[in-house]
Parts: sequence; structure tokens; C-alpha cells
Amino acid sequence: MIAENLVVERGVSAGDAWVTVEPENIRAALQSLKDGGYRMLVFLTCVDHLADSSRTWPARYELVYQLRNLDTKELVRVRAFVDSDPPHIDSVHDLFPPANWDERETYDLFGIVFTDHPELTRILMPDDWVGHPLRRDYPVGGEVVEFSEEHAMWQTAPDEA
Amino acid sequence: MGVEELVESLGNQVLTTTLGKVVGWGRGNSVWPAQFGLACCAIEMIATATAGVDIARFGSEAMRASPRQADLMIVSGRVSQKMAPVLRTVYDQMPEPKWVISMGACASTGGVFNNYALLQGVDKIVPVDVYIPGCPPRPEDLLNALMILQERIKAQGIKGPQ
Amino acid sequence: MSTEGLTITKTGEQGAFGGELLTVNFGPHHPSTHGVLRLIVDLDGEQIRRVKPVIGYLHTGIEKQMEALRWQQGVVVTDRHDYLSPPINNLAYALAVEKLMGVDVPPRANALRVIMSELTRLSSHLVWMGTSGLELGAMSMLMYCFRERDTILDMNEEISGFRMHTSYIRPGGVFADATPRFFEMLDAFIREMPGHIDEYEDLLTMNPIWRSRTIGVGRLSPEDAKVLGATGPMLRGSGVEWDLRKSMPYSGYENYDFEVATSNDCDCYGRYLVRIKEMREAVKILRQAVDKMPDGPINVDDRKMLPPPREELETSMEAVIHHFKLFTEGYSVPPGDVYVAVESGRGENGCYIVSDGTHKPRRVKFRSASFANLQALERMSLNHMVADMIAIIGTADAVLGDVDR
Amino acid sequence: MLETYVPVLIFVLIVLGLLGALVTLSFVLGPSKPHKTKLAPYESGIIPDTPAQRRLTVRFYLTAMLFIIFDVEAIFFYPWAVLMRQLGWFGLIEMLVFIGILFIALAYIWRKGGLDWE
Repeated sequence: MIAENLVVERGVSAGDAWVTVEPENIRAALQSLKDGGYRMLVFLTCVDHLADSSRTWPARYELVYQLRNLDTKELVRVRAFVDSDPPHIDSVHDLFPPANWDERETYDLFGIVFTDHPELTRILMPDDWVGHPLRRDYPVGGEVVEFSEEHAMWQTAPDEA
Repeated sequence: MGVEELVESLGNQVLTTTLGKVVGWGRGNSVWPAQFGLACCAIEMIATATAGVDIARFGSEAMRASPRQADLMIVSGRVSQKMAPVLRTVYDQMPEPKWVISMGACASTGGVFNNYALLQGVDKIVPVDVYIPGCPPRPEDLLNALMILQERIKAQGIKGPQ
Repeated sequence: MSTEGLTITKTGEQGAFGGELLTVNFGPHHPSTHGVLRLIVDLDGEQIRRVKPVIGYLHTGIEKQMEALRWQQGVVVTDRHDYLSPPINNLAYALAVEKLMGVDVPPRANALRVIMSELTRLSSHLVWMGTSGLELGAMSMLMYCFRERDTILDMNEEISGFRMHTSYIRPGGVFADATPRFFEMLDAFIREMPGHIDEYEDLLTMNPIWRSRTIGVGRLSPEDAKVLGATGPMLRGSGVEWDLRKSMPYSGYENYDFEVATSNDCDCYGRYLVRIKEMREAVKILRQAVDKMPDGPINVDDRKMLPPPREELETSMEAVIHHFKLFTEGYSVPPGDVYVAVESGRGENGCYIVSDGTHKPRRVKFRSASFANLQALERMSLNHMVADMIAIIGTADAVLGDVDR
Repeated sequence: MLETYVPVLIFVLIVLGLLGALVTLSFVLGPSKPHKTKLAPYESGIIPDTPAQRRLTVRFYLTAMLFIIFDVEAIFFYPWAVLMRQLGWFGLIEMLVFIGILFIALAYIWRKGGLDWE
């Protein structure tokens, strides 16, 4: 149900079908999926692949849109890889209203700018917070715990992650 | 204005023990907590206020919503960085004499979450009188902390917490 | 750290009845917001014109914390993010890890997981009904509901040693087998609970105050519910029959027969009826789970994932090696990403895990039901009275730990 | 002649004494340390920066007025209720006329929609 020309790659990971799409035509892909019956956006989030040695990633930030078809009970995951500075992608809040807060949270924790989002401000962190905490190069923070080499590793930004 | 300024001005020789005992007894047995329920410990605080483990036996079941009528703040739950100024504001708006119980590991030390988002211990922004370990502590632990606080209030007498 | 960055509507707009709009702050420290939710409400006299939820006052950085914890340590954190249904969060995390590892838990573990999930759903609905009833004036509801909740917490303590955050359901199985005493308590509970639910219904269902405060309040049409991504009683209260336990069954739910509780009232009263019916269905499931409790192991016997039993440590050397490796470095999950959704008391709580083959997850995202349900707040409460706002916040049953993660 | 009023005098004195004791004791014994944040208005933990003095709709005033009218009406029942036996039928009819007039007013307000909010 998704137009073939948009799909870059398709596969199944641990039983979940996923589709990779170019970030430019994310709206077209989601629109065609929505017309195909996937009307519910389960969640939208981002994964930071800084220094991820397990597989080769086309870009650092992977945006994940999980859609569900309530009638046929199928799930599909649309992924888009973004890597500009600041990373930006089109907003889909008019296609799926729940995306409004999800995008604000992804902007707040990852710094992904969603173009023409009505109110792209921080939603979870205090308004004058500096930095985007869920990026891999952001230290876990908190207080240093004596005699715990684990925690020392958290303090410094994981250069090799 | 108040008797304790008078007492200090007379250099504390004046015998106020009986009055202090009466005031301490009065304050101790009617400690009204401000509802500061944040996370899981708040559910255990509600469970303490219900019939099973009755906090009313200690005169504290009137959980006041507004800080104006409260003299004890039970910080029950994890205090995030965004909530810290609000907690300090509510603490400031409580009339003296006021006490603070830090309920649970998250309020006392940040607990399981040692990361950027949590205030590692509420004693960084408000003076705490009694800490309760546990995540969440049992309702009986909260009553135990309340009894410890009551002894301390009775011992403080007129001057209240310094 | 000023909190005044918010743009509160300072304009004295004209209201419909000649007065100006008053901006009221249903702030984080409020007795009836079920946690630290802040709503900036524009009031025209008594009616609500605009609602702007502000969340984040309980943001605990759980997803960052899980990236710094090993796979088996994550259970401690998943307990605490939706603190009204800890075992159900653990179930989502455990199922996701097991799906990535490609292991299946034995049937007895599945049955124990179903028992703990239904007990949690009951205790979560009891807390909801106690606090929502209290807010709308039914003070005695709190006492009744928390009386049953305490019996459930005693059972939690009996089976896992902890009242609320049981950490009972772990990747690879469950913490410990249920003791005979647990089954006695469960049998007594299953016998009495329908009677208690009748008590709640006598108190509330035909109560004129409760009906006038909830009927017609917080209307959410089925299309709006689906479009806004609401799940759980918010969706089923509007007549949409969608329950993950029935439509996408997991951990053995397909061999229990129960109905999906729906109601076509599309308002607070409909959602109340849905939750009451769900409690009755939960007791039915518990009855079947106890009757058909299979025997056998309660954990996957994959030594890479779970420590060997203690008595083996004296005899076999490789048991000691497995034990040592597990508790120093932990096991590693093959690279990949997976999303598993489970039905919690509030709706669809899911866990999306991305693993890069090391012994720590690369990314864990919790799909939180209250996060989506809270977005329906504005649409439900437009042009209602301020007092109805309390009923609407109550019916959304948003647990702020689940919203802010 | 005034002896009959002595119990009332004692009652008033006790009330004033109790009130006086409570107020002065709490004023004397309670420490008072006013400072800026404590005196700021309490709005659920956030110090508001929006002016609270907004022009409100007239409906609030209307509702308040209606309440006062019917509340004061209730006060007139007390003296009648005390002397109901002595006044006999005359008192009853007088009271019914009084209630009837106010009932007509209530019906008028109800019809004109003064009670419902929209």
C-alpha cells in the first residue's frame, strides 16, 4: 500500500515489518500508509546511532514512526535517517494529531527540528534547559558515586559509546 | 513579634518550660501535612491516609491542599529539575513553624535514578527533618517517621524548628 | 531555573458573557490532577475556552537511565515509570527482550505473568476509582477501594516480597514460583472480589450526584478517540472494541475467554462502566488462570540469560562461570529492534527496544498510554464548566510518571 | 426585668473570651516571618504573573444576589418557628403569604432563566 518509489529498503526485524524511507518524502509515505488503512500512529521517536559498531547506518539520527492498522491488526515501522545540523524533517502533526506531542518530545530530548510544527518548544525538560539529554554524547549526569567504575563512565560523554 | 523574641530578649532565664510543653504538645499532635504527592510514594501516602493504616490516629489525616493551612510537607516521590522551583515556592508559602519529611529514596537521595533529570535529594533545596528509606516505604514507615517528628516537635517547644 | 518561560495568555480577551478571559493555573501542586500535571486554563466566567497541558514536572530520564543499565537491571527501572501498574511495564520490557533473543517462556511463567497483570489491572483501577470518587465528592470510595488494594498488595508481597514495585516479571521468566499461601490468598480474593465490586456499583452507578457529574461530561466521539490515538478505557468508552489482550494476544491471553468491556456512552460515565466491567473480567481471568495453572519450570533454561540454581554452584564448574559472567558483565542481546505492546490499565503501554549487540540497550522507548490520552484532554473539556474539568482529568486516568517517563 | 437576659450575656462573654484567647494566643505564640515569596499569591506552586483582576460576567453577581435573597428569607422562619404554638393559625397564614410572595419571585426567575448558567 506504500508507493514503491518511496521505499529505500524493506525488511523484518524480530517479527516486526519495517520500511526505510528518504526523509524528504516522509509525509508522502505516511500519507499513503494512512490511506492504506494505517490510521493510528502508535509512537514516534528517534534513535541516536553515534559510534554504533553493530551495523552500518546511513546517518546518525534514525526517526522511527510506528503505525498500526486497527482493522487488520498489522503494525508497520517507517524509518528515516537524518544527519544534517540541526537535524530536521517535516512535521506530520496534521496527518496524525498524536504526533504533535511526540515531535515536541523528540525535539526536546534529541534536538530534531520538525519544520512547520505549530509550537516546537520543550515539553519535558525545563524551558531554559541547555542541551538535548537523550543524545549519546550527552552524559547520563547525576552525582558521582564513589567506588563505582560504572558511574565514572556515565559522567564523561561516551566518545566511543 | 512572639513570645520567643521576648524570651530571647530576656536572655532565656525566664522559665517557659510548662508553656513550651503545652505548645509542643499542641503542635505535635495536630501536624497537618501538605499534599505534596509526586510519584509512587504518593500512592503509599494515600494508602496511609485510608482506613487500613490510619494516619488519623496521629492527628494528621487532614491533608491540606493549600500550603497556607499546612505545617508539614511530606515530599513523597521523585523531585525533577522542573519541579524543584515549584517545591521551593510551596515550601516558602507555608507559614512557620513548618517541618519537612522526605519520604522515599528518590526524595532523600535521588534513589534509583542517578541521572540528569532528578534532584539528587530534596535537602538540596529545603531543610529536611526526617528521612524515610524505602522505595516506596511501607505506610507503617511513614507513621514511624511521623512519630519521630512528633517527639522532635514536642522537644522543640515554643521556638519551633531553627 | 525560572518557570515563567510559559506564555500565559495575558490578553484580556472578551468572553461570551461580557467578562474577560481569566487565565487560571491548574498547577503542578494541585489535589485533583492525579499527579504533577499543570493545565493553563482560560476561563470565560465558569466555562473553559482554552486548555494548555504543561507536563514534564515528573520527568525522571528513565529512557536515558536504561541506556546506562544492563539488560537484567532494566527491570528495576521499568517498575517505576508507570507506578500504578509495575508488573505490566515489566511484562512489556520482558516480552520485548525475549522477542529479540528469540526465546519463549514456559507456560507456567506465562500463567503467572497473566495473574500478576490482572492483579495489577485491578489495583490500578481501584486507585483510579478511589481517587476519582474522592474528587467528585464520594469520600467513602477511597476507603473501600484502598481496602481491596491492600489485599492485592499483600498478595504481591507474598509472591515477590515487595508491595508495589514487584520486579516480578523479568526477561526470561519470573522471579520465583508462587507459594501455596499465595494461591490461598488468591482464591479468597477471587471469591470476595465480585461482592466488593457490587459494593462499588451500589455506591456509584445509580448515585444521582455521580451520574449528574459524569454523564455527558468529557464527550469523546469514536472518530476523535481513534484519531487522537487514545487507547484503553478512553477508546473502549467510546464504543471502539480494541483490547490488545484480545486483538493482539500475548503471553497466553488467547486461551482465556473474557469479553472486551466497551460502552457506547462516549463520556466519563461510559469510561467508568468500562473500568467496572474490566474489573469483573479481570476476576474471571484470574479464576481461569488459577484453575488451569500448568506445572513445569518458571524460567527459560538458557544459562546465558538467567543464573543457574544456587545448589548447582557447588558441583558444576561451568555453572560458576555462567554465574560469574552474568553478574559481572550481563548477557548481550543480538542486534535488532523490536516493539511489543501490552494492555495496561490505562491503555497500550509498549516498549520499543533497539539493541546494538552490547550488554546494554542502545535505546528503549516506552509508548505511554497516558501521554496520548492526555492530548484528548483539550478536545474533551472545551466549553465545559471548571468543575467538570476535575471529572475529565479523572477519567483520563493519566499517571504522570507514565506521561513524563 | 433584665434578669432574663443574663444567660445571653454569659453566652456572649464566653464566646468573646474564647475568640479573644484563640486569636491572641496564636498571634503571640506563633512565630511570624513574612517574606516576599510567602506573601505572593498561591496558584498551585507557580507564582502568577497575570493580573487576577479581570472584569467578570454579571452572572456571578446574579447568582450571589439570588442566594442572599433566599438565605435571608430563611432567617425569618426562625422567630416564627419558635412561637409557632402561640401564634396559631394567624401565624401560619402570615408565613404562607410570605412564602408565597417569594415563591412567585422564584418562579419568575426560573422562567426567565436566571438560574441556569449558559
